Amino acid sequence: MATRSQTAALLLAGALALAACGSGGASPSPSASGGSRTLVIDTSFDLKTADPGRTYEPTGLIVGKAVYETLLTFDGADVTKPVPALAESYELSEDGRTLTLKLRQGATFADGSPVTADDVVFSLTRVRDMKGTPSFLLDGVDVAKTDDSTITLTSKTANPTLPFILPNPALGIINSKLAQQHGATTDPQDKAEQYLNSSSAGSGPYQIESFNVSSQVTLKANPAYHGTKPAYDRVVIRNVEAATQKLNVSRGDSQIALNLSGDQVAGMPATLQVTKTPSANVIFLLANQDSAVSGTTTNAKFVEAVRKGVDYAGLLELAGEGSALAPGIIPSQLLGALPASQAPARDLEGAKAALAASGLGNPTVKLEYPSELTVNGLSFQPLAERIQANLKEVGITVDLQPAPVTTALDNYRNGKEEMGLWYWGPDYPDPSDYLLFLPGKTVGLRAGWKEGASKEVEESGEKAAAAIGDEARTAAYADMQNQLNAAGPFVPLLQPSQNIVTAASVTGLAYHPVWTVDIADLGVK
Amino acid sequence: MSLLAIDDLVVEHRSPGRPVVRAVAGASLTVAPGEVVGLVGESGCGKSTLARAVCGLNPVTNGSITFDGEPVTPLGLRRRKLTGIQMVFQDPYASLNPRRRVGDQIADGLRTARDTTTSPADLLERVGLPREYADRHPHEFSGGQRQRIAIARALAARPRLLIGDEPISALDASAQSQVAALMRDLAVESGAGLLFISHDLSVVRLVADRIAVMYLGRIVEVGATAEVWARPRHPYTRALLRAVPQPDGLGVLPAELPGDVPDPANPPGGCRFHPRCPLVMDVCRDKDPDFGPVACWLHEPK
Amino acid sequence: MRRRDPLARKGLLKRLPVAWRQPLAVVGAVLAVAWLVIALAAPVLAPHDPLAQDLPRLAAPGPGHWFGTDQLGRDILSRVIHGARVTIPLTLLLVALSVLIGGLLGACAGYFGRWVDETIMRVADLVFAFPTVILAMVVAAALGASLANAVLAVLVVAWPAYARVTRGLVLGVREREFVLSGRLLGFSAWRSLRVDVLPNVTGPVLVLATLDIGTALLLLSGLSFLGLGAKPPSPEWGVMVASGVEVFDSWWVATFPGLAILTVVLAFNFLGDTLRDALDPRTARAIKERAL
Amino acid sequence: MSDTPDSPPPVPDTRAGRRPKAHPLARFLVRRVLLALLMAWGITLVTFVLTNLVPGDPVAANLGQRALGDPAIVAQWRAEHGLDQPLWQQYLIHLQGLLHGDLGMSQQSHRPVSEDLAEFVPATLELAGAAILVSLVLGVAFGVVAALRRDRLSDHALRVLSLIGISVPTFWLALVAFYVFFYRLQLTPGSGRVDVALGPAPPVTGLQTVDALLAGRWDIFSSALAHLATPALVLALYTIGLLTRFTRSAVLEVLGQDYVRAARAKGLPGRVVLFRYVLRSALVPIITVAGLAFGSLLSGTVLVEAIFAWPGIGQYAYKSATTLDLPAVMGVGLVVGAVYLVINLAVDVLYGVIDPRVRLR
Amino acid sequence: MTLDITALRVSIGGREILHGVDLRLEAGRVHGLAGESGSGKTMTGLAVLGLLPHGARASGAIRLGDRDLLSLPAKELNRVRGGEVAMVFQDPATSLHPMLTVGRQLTEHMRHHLRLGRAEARARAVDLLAKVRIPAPEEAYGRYPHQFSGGMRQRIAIAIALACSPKVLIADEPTTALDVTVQAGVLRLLRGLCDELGLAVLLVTHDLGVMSAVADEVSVMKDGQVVESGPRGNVLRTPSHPYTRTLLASLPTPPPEPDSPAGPSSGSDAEAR
Repeated sequence: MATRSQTAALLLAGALALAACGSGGASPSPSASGGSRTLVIDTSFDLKTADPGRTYEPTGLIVGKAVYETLLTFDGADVTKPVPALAESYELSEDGRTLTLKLRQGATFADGSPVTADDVVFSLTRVRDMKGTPSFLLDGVDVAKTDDSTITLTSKTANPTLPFILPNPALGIINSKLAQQHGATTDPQDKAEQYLNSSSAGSGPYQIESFNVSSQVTLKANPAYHGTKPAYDRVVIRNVEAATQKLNVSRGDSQIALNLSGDQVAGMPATLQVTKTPSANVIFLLANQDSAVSGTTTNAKFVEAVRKGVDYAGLLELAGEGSALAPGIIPSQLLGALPASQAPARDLEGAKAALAASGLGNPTVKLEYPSELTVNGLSFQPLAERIQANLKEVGITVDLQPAPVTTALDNYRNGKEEMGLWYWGPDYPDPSDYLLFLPGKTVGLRAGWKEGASKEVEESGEKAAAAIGDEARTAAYADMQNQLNAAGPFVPLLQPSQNIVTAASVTGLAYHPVWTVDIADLGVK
Repeated sequence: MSLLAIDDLVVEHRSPGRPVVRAVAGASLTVAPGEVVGLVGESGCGKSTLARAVCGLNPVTNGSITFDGEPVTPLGLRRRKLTGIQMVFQDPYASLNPRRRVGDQIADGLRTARDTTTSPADLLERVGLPREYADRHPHEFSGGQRQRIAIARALAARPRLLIGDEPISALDASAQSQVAALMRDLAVESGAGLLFISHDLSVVRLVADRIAVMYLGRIVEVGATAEVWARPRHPYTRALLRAVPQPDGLGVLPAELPGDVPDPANPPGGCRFHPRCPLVMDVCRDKDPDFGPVACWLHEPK
Repeated sequence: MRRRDPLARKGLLKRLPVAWRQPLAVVGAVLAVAWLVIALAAPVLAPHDPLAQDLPRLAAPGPGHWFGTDQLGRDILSRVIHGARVTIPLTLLLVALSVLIGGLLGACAGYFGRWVDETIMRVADLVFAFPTVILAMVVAAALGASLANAVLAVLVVAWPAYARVTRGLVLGVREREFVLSGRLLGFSAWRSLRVDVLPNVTGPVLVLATLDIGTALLLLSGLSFLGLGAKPPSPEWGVMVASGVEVFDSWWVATFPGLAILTVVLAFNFLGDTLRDALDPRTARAIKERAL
Repeated sequence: MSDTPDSPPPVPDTRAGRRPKAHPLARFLVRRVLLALLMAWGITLVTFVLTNLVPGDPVAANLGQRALGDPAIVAQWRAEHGLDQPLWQQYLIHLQGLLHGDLGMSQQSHRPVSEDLAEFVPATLELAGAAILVSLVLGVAFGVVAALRRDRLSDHALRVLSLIGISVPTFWLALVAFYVFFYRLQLTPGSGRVDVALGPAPPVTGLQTVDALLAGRWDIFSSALAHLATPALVLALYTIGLLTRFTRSAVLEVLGQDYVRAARAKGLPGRVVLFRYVLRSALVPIITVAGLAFGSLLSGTVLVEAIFAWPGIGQYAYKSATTLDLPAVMGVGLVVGAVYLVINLAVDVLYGVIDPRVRLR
Repeated sequence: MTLDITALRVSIGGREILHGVDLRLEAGRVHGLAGESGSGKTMTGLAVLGLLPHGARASGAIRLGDRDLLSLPAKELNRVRGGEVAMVFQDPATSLHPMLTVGRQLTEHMRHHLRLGRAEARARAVDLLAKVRIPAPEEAYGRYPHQFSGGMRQRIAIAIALACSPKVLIADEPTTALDVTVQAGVLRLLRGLCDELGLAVLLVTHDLGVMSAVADEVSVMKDGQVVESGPRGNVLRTPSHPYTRTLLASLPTPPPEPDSPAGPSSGSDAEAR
């Protein structure tokens, strides 16, 4: 009996080990698979919906780009010039108020019906009037059909950015008949979201096979696609933590990992391709200018002390290779960005002097930031901790206040944060988006920066908004940023690198500042 | 006048999902000061329930219990004023608080009696234990010693009625008689009445002035000890006495009483003993002999 | 032959010397004492400032930084050492509070019965119906992330266990004959609870508490791991493991704080387990059924 | 045996059957269901109160940065989710929905909570189910071995191992397991429930393994099993430790019982005594603990799912809690509470199956 | 067949609790083993079947015929247990498995030892139940122990012990947990079976009354040793060892008086029907 039970114990242990190993051995190699080609993309989901009229999150834009077509698009990663898509040509009127687009013939939706001018009008009107998240893109833009192949977009004021806005996947054209059958309307009563989350009504290269905002999105090739067939028949986009993305892609369990931080791509096997591009996201500090919120951060010398006290190089090191310092609030890809030569540098002595000049003694400030948010795989956590350590050397005590995005965002939005660590990604690839940082504007108000708080900055902003022509605009926006850096409550820190790791078999990957990746562009080696 | 008067006592146990059990089903009994009453019966007959009811530990369903002319109230959350009744329980290992010195526990009894002259050691001495044991903890004592300490604690409160609920059944045979005799002597000495409950007839015979025999919630026979022992009248009492094997070395097999004690939740009609009674008559099946001192149709009082 | 009184079999303390002879208990005691010493002497023991970001980033373990450095260039050894000051006292506080609150409520429920019992135990059931982590998560999210709130959140889910166990034990003791004897001697309910009942349930409850220190620490660090507990740059172990997830290639970042948690929990589990064995089997079972 | 020596003898024999009152089982069930309903109500109340204590605003969590600047959009969203009503009314609305089987819409997924749950619950049940299965098999086996080999080396080794099992932080172990087995040794498959190339089996039960079998897809089945193995084992480790220790003491206790001694005195072979006499009795407490353990497994999934990217209710709960998605959190609470109640009920029923004393009462 | 216990020593955890016990059981005779709690009488009974508690060691010899049970291999000892030597325990409430039917507990070892078929075993079991006077044995076969009263359970336990026609029966305090009126029946049954089947019975009891009623030989144990042994009449009426004398003296009942109520049944020894 005694020996028998001992044997039993041994057998059990053995069986367990076998089960563990056996299960591993049983797993088939994921990349090679039969007749159809499957592409697996791992990313940290920021996804709320597949309804183009409501989507405005990075993952949603990837999906939108694959499933829907827009009137205009960008060629590869070049965002300086919109190119035709569903519209074969476009023309902006002299006064910049009217944009006329000619529709391409022969484009069809997934159900085979042609893409018509009515679909375009319906789709764009729906986005504008449904009051979904992206409706601001078309604020004040009138959409009209001139004839069956001509659309005119009319704005109240000059709107030279409109061609840059139209490529946004949120402005994808939906099959209006199909959508209306499922509750689509052009007012807030629209009920089509659920339908659009389960199947697609677009003309893009892919269709939605399954859609889940928290785990996985599966796309399948659209058989009725009028353009070139995409290389992959099936695309699985999985919600995976950055660390796991790295494991998966290095094991060949996935082919693309989108959100790896600088540290994570550091030791990648040579068999994988690593693309490091500074993203268009700019991470910045804000110091609240509302005296009701803080008596410390409203002190201009304090802001200067922070600006000089941050160890930019150290932060860049945290962000990893491929990241870039942000000389101004406008990211390097866009027109009007400040040159890298103006990148900020630490001036510890200057910071101490500024703090001394502020008369604050040894101030303590609260720094709020979203604890679990990552931008391009870079977590805010180490950045905040590093800033805390930097400012401690200056003599400023920083009390870190991480909060779930929800709570943090609430304070941020209401301008209640004493100091905040956030990022801004362009809504559309044009510097005019950054006018929001001016006093009294959306982001300015979040820093408690009320209208009239800084005449010079506001004036420079007005000039930038009014400037026409690339050269003039570049100069005006540069001036605006210099003004901001001198007198504003924002301390631009860096543009984290968008590190994309792909398997050797995947070709044609290019980071895109608006939709991250165009899946249909990807090829197989 | 009797010290304790139990009149037509009914005690029911209720537990969810089970039928109501009438543990005591109309029992009457008295104890006089200085008197030792032995209550005997087999397990499940309700004798312990009766004892607990007398102490107020079980709620009374019907009937009355009066102590010194005052009704006994059930023990609630409030401090008990009635300390004239004390009890010695069955399990010597559970009757003392393992965390306290025995002297302290005896002192509780003295405090109850407002006795400032006696010391716990005195009481230990009275129950036949060395005085210095007062500083010890219960786990240092044997079962018999613990039972002595429990008696000392109960007596310290100067009760006028002492109840022993099977106080010796957990002890070794050699300790049983001694403890029983001690309990009797101390009770009688202090002028208190003693209700001594046991299933062991031979011990009861040794200590009791009167014996009450209980069967299935009823007291079936009461009488002076010698009388009951010599001339048991109820057939159950007879069977009980005849079933006790004698250590006489003669190899006499005790007499068997066929059948089992019925379920108290569902007692037989008529006389409760009739299904097992060797002398059963027709009347026994129909009518309940609810009279005393012998509740049997053979001994109906004229 | 006869059932012996489980509470009476010598005091728990008297049995300890035998228990100590168990190797597990010795290992547990050594580990626990070692961690307590580390917690007390952290500033002396730690080679670096746990917050200073002055070492090379993500350096592998080696001379000068035996546990390696994290992504901010902090010495992990020093952080692990200082972590003992964050985690251990709070865990002890948490368990003490759970015992106090749960024990008192349970004792009241058990002793007074009726509606007191019903109310307290139904609330406890309600808490039990939630998986602990999820409820703690909701509480922590609702109150905002901080270690104090995490303690509160775990407290919310931890007290019913003690309430249940204490209630069960009190129910058992309440009907014991020495308690009844006391009541017959004229003890008030309160005195009876204080003198006769509570001293006889504290032993088992304290053993349970020892066993629970580990569980509580796991829960607390788990919440911190999820970002619902300690705030950076506090060297809390769960937070450190979480930061190691991002750079798991640098295995040392997550491994050492994880081992710290493991050893502390192990220490208390070894101790508690031995203590429980020293208890009477019936009482031990009553505890074990809930020791989850 | 009993504390009151005169308590009625245990003879609820033939006569007990005569009474034609309400069947005790029926009464038991009715009481159970009423209690369950009360608990369910309590759960809705608790989650509602908790999620409304939150300083944050769900609007901020669920609308993009840009949209938040537009009061019209915010108001629209609030109205859409009934957040413009007073609190008690929101609660009533929610309760009303519940009564009609409507758990409301999740604010983050924009889908009915019931749909979300239908998707995530099976994944977690599969994971937790596999874990409890593994725990039961291994835990009981180890526990029995330890008890039979009491005080020998194998007993001590199992004791130390089981103590380690209950001391390892699950989230850390998951990480270590993932790093070692998946990344370094490349033994186990990666995240998710099944190989993406194979795709999920046609959904019937939502349990990948079962669905694969139903569809006759062995490739999917083995892939699902392989994906399940590591997270389930990681999740199970704690429970294995727990059950090992518990089984050991339960078996030891039963081994000391008279009826086991009596069975051995009858000369029955050791394995008959073990399986028929010892395990049968030991199973009753083991089942209780296993039932409770299942509850704690559900907790463990929150930590494990995140690391293994397992699309289950744990991740959903975490996300719902941090984004203050009230309907979702309540949905999770209800489901988990329901699972708890069902398990309790199942444990009770199992008692009856195993123990005739319970059945025949 | 006789069972000879010679120089039996048992120690648990290094502490010796039996210091050389000698006992001899003979067919058709009841050997009573008396003593107070802790005297080692139960251990002696358990040692015969190798059922000593965990960590116990036994030395000496227990001879059954020409075999020494102490040195028998486990497999053969199992054949002896239940088959040749059977045991009845103190409390029938705990010695019957509460979750198995009476029939199952009755037939299991029969089928194992005697290699009986299901139907045969069942028939034999029902006979046995009838033999120990369980009413409605057919019905009783399918019931669970808790559905019987204490006395009935002990009868069932006796039936189980007798199922494989053993030669030796060890009865460890078989009536201690029973009421006196029930005890009488069980004692009569035991005595009857002993006489009828020629069993060698070891009756362990602390109750000298019980001892006097059924035992032929009596041994008295104290602190792990047999202090006195001999025929019932001698030991109980003219004890030679002082301990036996104190035991008898401490009993509450003085020697029988002429008006002993036990009178009517005296003389009629074995009334096993």
